[in-house]
Amino acid sequence: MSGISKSFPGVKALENVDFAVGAAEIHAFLGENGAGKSTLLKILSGAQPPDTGTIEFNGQQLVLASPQDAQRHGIVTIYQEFTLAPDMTVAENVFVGREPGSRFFVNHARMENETRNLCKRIGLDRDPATRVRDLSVAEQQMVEIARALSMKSRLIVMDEPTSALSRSEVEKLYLIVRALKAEGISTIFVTHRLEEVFEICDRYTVLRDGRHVGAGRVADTSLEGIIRMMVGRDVGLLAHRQGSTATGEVALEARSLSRRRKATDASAIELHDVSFTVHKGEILGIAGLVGAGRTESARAIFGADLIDSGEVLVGGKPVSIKSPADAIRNGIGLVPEDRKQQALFLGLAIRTNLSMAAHDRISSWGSFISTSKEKALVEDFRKALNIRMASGDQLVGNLSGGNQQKVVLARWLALRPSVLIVDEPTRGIDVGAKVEVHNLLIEMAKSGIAIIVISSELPEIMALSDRIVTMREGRVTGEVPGPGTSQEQLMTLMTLSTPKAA
Amino acid sequence: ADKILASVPGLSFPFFVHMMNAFKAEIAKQGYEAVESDGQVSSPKQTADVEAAIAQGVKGIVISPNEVDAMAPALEQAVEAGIPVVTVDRRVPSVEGILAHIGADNVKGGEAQANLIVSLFPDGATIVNLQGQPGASPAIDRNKGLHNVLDGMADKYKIVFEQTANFARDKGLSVTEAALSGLAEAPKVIVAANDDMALGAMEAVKARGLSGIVIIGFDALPEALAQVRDGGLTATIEQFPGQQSALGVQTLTAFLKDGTKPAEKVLLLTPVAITKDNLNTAERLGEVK
Amino acid sequence: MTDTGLKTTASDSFDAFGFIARFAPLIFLLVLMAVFAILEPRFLSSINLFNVMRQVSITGLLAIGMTFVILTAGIDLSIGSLLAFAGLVAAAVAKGGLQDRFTVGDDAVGYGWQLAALAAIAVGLLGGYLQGFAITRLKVPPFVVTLGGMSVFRGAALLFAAGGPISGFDKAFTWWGQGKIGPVPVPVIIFLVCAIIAHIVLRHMRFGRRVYAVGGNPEAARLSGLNVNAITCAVYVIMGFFAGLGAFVLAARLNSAEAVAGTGYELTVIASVVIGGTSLFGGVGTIFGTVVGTILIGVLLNGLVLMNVSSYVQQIIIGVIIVLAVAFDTFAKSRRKRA
Amino acid sequence: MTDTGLKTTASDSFDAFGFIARFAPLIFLLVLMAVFAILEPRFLSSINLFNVMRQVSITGLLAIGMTFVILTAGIDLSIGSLLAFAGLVAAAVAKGGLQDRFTVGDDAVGYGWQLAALAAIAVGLLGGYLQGFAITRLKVPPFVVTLGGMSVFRGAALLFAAGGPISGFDKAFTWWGQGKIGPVPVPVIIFLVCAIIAHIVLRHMRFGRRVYAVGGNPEAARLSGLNVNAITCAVYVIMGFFAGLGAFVLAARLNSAEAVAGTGYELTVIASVVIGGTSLFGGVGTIFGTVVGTILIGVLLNGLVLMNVSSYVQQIIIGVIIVLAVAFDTFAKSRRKRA
Ligand SMILES: Nc1ncnc2c1ncn2[C@@H]1O[C@H](COP(=O)(O)OP(=O)(O)OP(=O)(O)O)[C@@H](O)[C@H]1O
Ligand SMILES: Nc1ncnc2c1ncn2[C@@H]1O[C@H](COP(=O)(O)OP(=O)(O)OP(=O)(O)O)[C@@H](O)[C@H]1O
Ligand SMILES: [Mg+2]
Ligand SMILES: [Mg+2]
Repeated sequence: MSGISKSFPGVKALENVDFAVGAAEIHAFLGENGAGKSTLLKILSGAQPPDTGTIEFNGQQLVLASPQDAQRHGIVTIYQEFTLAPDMTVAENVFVGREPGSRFFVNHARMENETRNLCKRIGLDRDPATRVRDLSVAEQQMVEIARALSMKSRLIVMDEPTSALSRSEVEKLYLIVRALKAEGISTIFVTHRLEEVFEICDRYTVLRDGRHVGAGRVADTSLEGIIRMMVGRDVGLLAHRQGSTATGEVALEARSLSRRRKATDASAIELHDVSFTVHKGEILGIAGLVGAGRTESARAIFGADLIDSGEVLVGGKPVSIKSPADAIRNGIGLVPEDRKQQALFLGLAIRTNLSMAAHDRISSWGSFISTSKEKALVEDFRKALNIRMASGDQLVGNLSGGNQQKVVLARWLALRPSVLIVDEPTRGIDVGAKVEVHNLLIEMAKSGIAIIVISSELPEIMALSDRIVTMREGRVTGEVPGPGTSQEQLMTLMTLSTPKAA
Repeated sequence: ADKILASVPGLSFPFFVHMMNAFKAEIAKQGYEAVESDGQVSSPKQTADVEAAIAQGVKGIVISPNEVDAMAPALEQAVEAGIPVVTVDRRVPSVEGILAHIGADNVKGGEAQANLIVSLFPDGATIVNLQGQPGASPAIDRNKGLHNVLDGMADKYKIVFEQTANFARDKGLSVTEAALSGLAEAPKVIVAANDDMALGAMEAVKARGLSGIVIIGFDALPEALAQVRDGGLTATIEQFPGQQSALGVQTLTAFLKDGTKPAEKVLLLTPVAITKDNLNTAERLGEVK
Repeated sequence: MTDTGLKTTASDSFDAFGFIARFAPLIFLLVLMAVFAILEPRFLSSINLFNVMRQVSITGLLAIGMTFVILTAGIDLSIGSLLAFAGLVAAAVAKGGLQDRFTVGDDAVGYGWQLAALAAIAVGLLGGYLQGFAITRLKVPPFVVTLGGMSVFRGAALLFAAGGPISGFDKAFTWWGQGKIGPVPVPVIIFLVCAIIAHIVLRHMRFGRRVYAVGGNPEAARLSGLNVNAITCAVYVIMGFFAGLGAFVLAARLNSAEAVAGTGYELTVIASVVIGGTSLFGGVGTIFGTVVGTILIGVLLNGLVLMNVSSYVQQIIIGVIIVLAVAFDTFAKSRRKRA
Repeated sequence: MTDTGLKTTASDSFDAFGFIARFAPLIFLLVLMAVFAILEPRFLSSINLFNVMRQVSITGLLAIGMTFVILTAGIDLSIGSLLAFAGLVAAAVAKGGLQDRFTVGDDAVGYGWQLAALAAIAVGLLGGYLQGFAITRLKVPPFVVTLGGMSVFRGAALLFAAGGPISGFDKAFTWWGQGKIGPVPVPVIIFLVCAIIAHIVLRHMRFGRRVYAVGGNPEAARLSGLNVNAITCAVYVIMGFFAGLGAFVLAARLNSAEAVAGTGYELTVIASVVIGGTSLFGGVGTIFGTVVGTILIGVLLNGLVLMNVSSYVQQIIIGVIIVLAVAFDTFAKSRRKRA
């Protein structure tokens, strides 16, 4: 691809970008949030036309008018945003638009068989006739991968395939990508987990502000070098806590949270006697593989899902939480794992998004919103969290992922909670922003808030937590101190099937 | 030419289309320009049309109100603005200054249907009554007329089935079908509040292969007249809408031209039941081939 | 897609909840029929049941088309008007013009039912296409486009026939609405044949799967290489086809066509489709459900009339039962939600 | 992080696209008025403009309520029926019962306009609450619940008044529909005052914020601690309030109430709201837009009548213009989309 430019009304997303991928190589495509990676890849996959520039593939000039064109040439894409129809089955999603069968009719049996084989290959243990709605985020990501693999390809484009996966799935994906490489198929790999670049990629290209800023062999560079290219300055990969700020005072205790599988709700994740405590000023990490029940536990504490038994104690006193509103009243906040679906009002202004849970703080005369108080609130957090935005009246949907995440965090901080649960706080966020979010969590803990961090990235959990609780299949399997525990120790606990006292 | 507002309740009904055509023809004949208003079966809409006409400076209004009480305020406004108003078909008694009314009362029409039944079946009969759109004023009035006569002889004339068919032909058909299968014995008479429903009922009766059921419509539409001639329907009620309309316009223009007031403020034409025998009195027989 | 329901049933023991969820509308219909049968034994007479079927056959045809539309998360409010317009055009063709509008019986001159049917369907297809075009090209929501269409087609129908009806067709024409094959009325056969074809198209053909995909997630469908605009437009054309066919059958059944025909059909038809379990948000629904929903509304109307319930009370009962039917379906589905 | 895109809105010169996008409905309205003014100069006479305003004031009141409903991605098809029912109840209260239904003038006995207005509003609130309850508790989609409500309330209205109208109120009652304050008709004042209050509620009050939030992303709203069910239900109660108020004003204006009042209002009102730029998918829209949309439809109806366009052709023109107005709005917004 050469000389690619693309503007959206008011935004110049790409400016004269050149991008080249060799045969049989795994190519890392890097850049901060909003650098223009997805935009370039959408152009490559025919989903959007470029304003200027040309695409050359295997020595042939391509004009891609639609995704079909690209597929015809063997360019297959896994998009960053999920592209599944929730009420269709796994098999139907994998083969949508390319169903096996005769000219007009679909052969359902063949379609499901082929899907079953694909699923086995990538380690997705699900009936192909399951509705996608019933899958977890990670499983949906795997369906996307299965779909890409089901197409005849010469180049596979993967836009952040690992952001929803935990370590073991990532390993399986590595195997597949390497096998493809052996067959001569190239992969473009976008990720914000930079260590992955060094684990699997051959070459890299870095984009900054829609401009090409560097490319080369991965072997010839270092993590620091890549980060400098992306951000334009030096940034650490992870923040490191300077000692614990934990006090001995219990902020929240979960006691024997249980949720049974019901005949009517067969795929919901069970919880078995999940118990843990978190203290004021402490950061508690919860680690586990996909489907371990971490999100489920968090939602249960927050009142987003109802449980069968168990209780939650705040400051030592049992509280009854039947809805998120109850949780908020008791000083508990939750930053959900899916920003776009569960936290943001994309069509509303930053200001409105930020103050949504804190109307009490910005009201005058009872139920009127005071615009000046609200603006002051936004201004406070813009400074405190270093949110990059033009004004509070801007639509939140126009912010980059990292800044969106900060707005969500600000929403909860505005409430001054005593316990804040953050579920995958840095999913899809670039290195620079990730460190900022980490520092923010550390600052919050310092101010006495109890923080529970759920993350599929072990380095993140290990760097932040005072203590780590591990879970598997709805059970707590262990508890270890944060500092000084190795990744291997954690992995062992996360894959344990019977609980073991720490 | 000076403008005259001609307004009818709804131009989606053939009955009122005919009335409107008669208005327009007579208005043109008298040397005026017609402003056409379709009430779309809505009193607020017809009110708005009247108000727009007043703003526009029409010289006179000839109107068949959608609902007599609801149209009173608008006509009151017209009268206050010094615009002469003639009502046709439906009378608005509450407005004092209305120049004249020419009509054939719907209640009288319902009574004519009932009287025909009585004369056809002096010994009594079982009757299926298809009512018009619930709440609409012609539906209410026609039904009232029918009951005025028959309720007094309830022992002889039994209304065995009474349902609305919404003035619509498909409803007339389906409701009659249900009635015929719901009744142990076929009725002697099916009486409908308009011709459309009667024609629907006729198809249902034909489909069941029944004969000898008397079907009575209302409005004397050409299609119904053709059926009366050919035996599909027994009768329909003629209210002389064309004649009413022409008379209404004439009364209005006479006043406009030289201030002639009508001899009678209220002129009622008697509705007539049209059967095969007096088919030639029907106003729109000429449209039937 | 409810294929999910199947698999769970297959394995394990009998999945009662899954079964109820899948057949909720049918169960509701059977209960309703049982109630009517108890209150009014004549309800179950074969002649009455055929009546019901014949009465629902026209809204049923429309409901088949509407299922396609709603599966793509669309809606079509114009069908009643389009039906009236198509019916008048068909009638004019059958009568050879607008002159002899009220001739009765077989002596009518004209072009025969074949051309009349073609004309009705052509008008339907064209109307559907125009609306599909406005929805996909002008990007105006279906609700608005078809609301506009509702007004436009009604106006066109009134204008075309100058407000009056056209009636009196030959036997070959009316056979399509009034005839029988054996004991079964012709419209019922047309309805059921169309339903079976539509079922096959939606279940087993590529096009059908794509309709679900577009309704389930249009952006995903586009990125999967589907021509979303073409599929969306096609769905309104299909709706137009059924409006045209329905217009022809209705004209044949009533032996007349008029400009006010089909008033209010849009809501009855949408209610039928939704009662049958099709989601207004698209992506979920079956033709089987639509057939059940259509019959349910027909049974309701017929049963209440048969029992000679006051028409005022009827309206109240119908409103309540529509809500209850959908509530029952929603409740049954929520019970097995993630199964 | 690229801050591009952001800066353009804040600073820079005048943003023509943004301006057009923001005021697209108003621009469309002004163009339409200019066309009418050229074709028929009397259109701009103050008496005619006041006529238009008075004519739209009742649908305008309903449209204000409907804006709340549509902002939550809901819809209410029952408003016409609820209005008819509330109007009859108010009329019965004003007449002191159902006996003297047609007494004319001031000699009517009864309970005065105050109680009548309260009764109308109470019926509206109750009807709205029942529907809100069914939507939030039974989880039946608003389209279905209010379709049921449409039938139920119409039936109730017919049953309540045995099908007939109730008319003839005292001067104090009819003043609310027929009176003037200075040159301005009372219904216009009621409409505009309500619009201003609604604007303030939506723009500056917590509740308004929450309505947008629920419409924008109900799951996120719930997880932000909002009581989504309560807000959704409240929105239908508000709609009911306006249906009741509209019923009272309409009865006062026509000096009568009838069971068939308000037929078809739901579609006119929804069209007004959508033309005003409110999205049927929720979360986007303003009262200002709704007022403009309402006036646009009123101007259209009035202008065409004034120009003596045949009523059939009128229907065609109205349908086309509704689609064009929304297409223009969509187009204008797509031009600046993310700027
Ligand atoms: N459809 C669109 N309309 C307007 N602006 C857009 C559109 N899509 C992307 N942009 C803008 O283009 C820029 C590049 O976005 P892009 O999605 O390519 O970033 P990215 O590098 O993939 O970021 P991330 O790592 O967060 O996925 C951003 O400023 C974004 O807001
Ligand atoms: N009741 C529910 N409604 C909707 N989504 C749910 C519900 N329960 C769980 N999920 C989703 O299912 C997925 C699995 O949840 P779970 O809590 O078991 O996983 P986890 O340990 O948090 O793993 P991960 O977050 O990595 O998927 C999550 O994405 C969660 O959002
Ligand atoms: Mg991206
Ligand atoms: Mg999770």
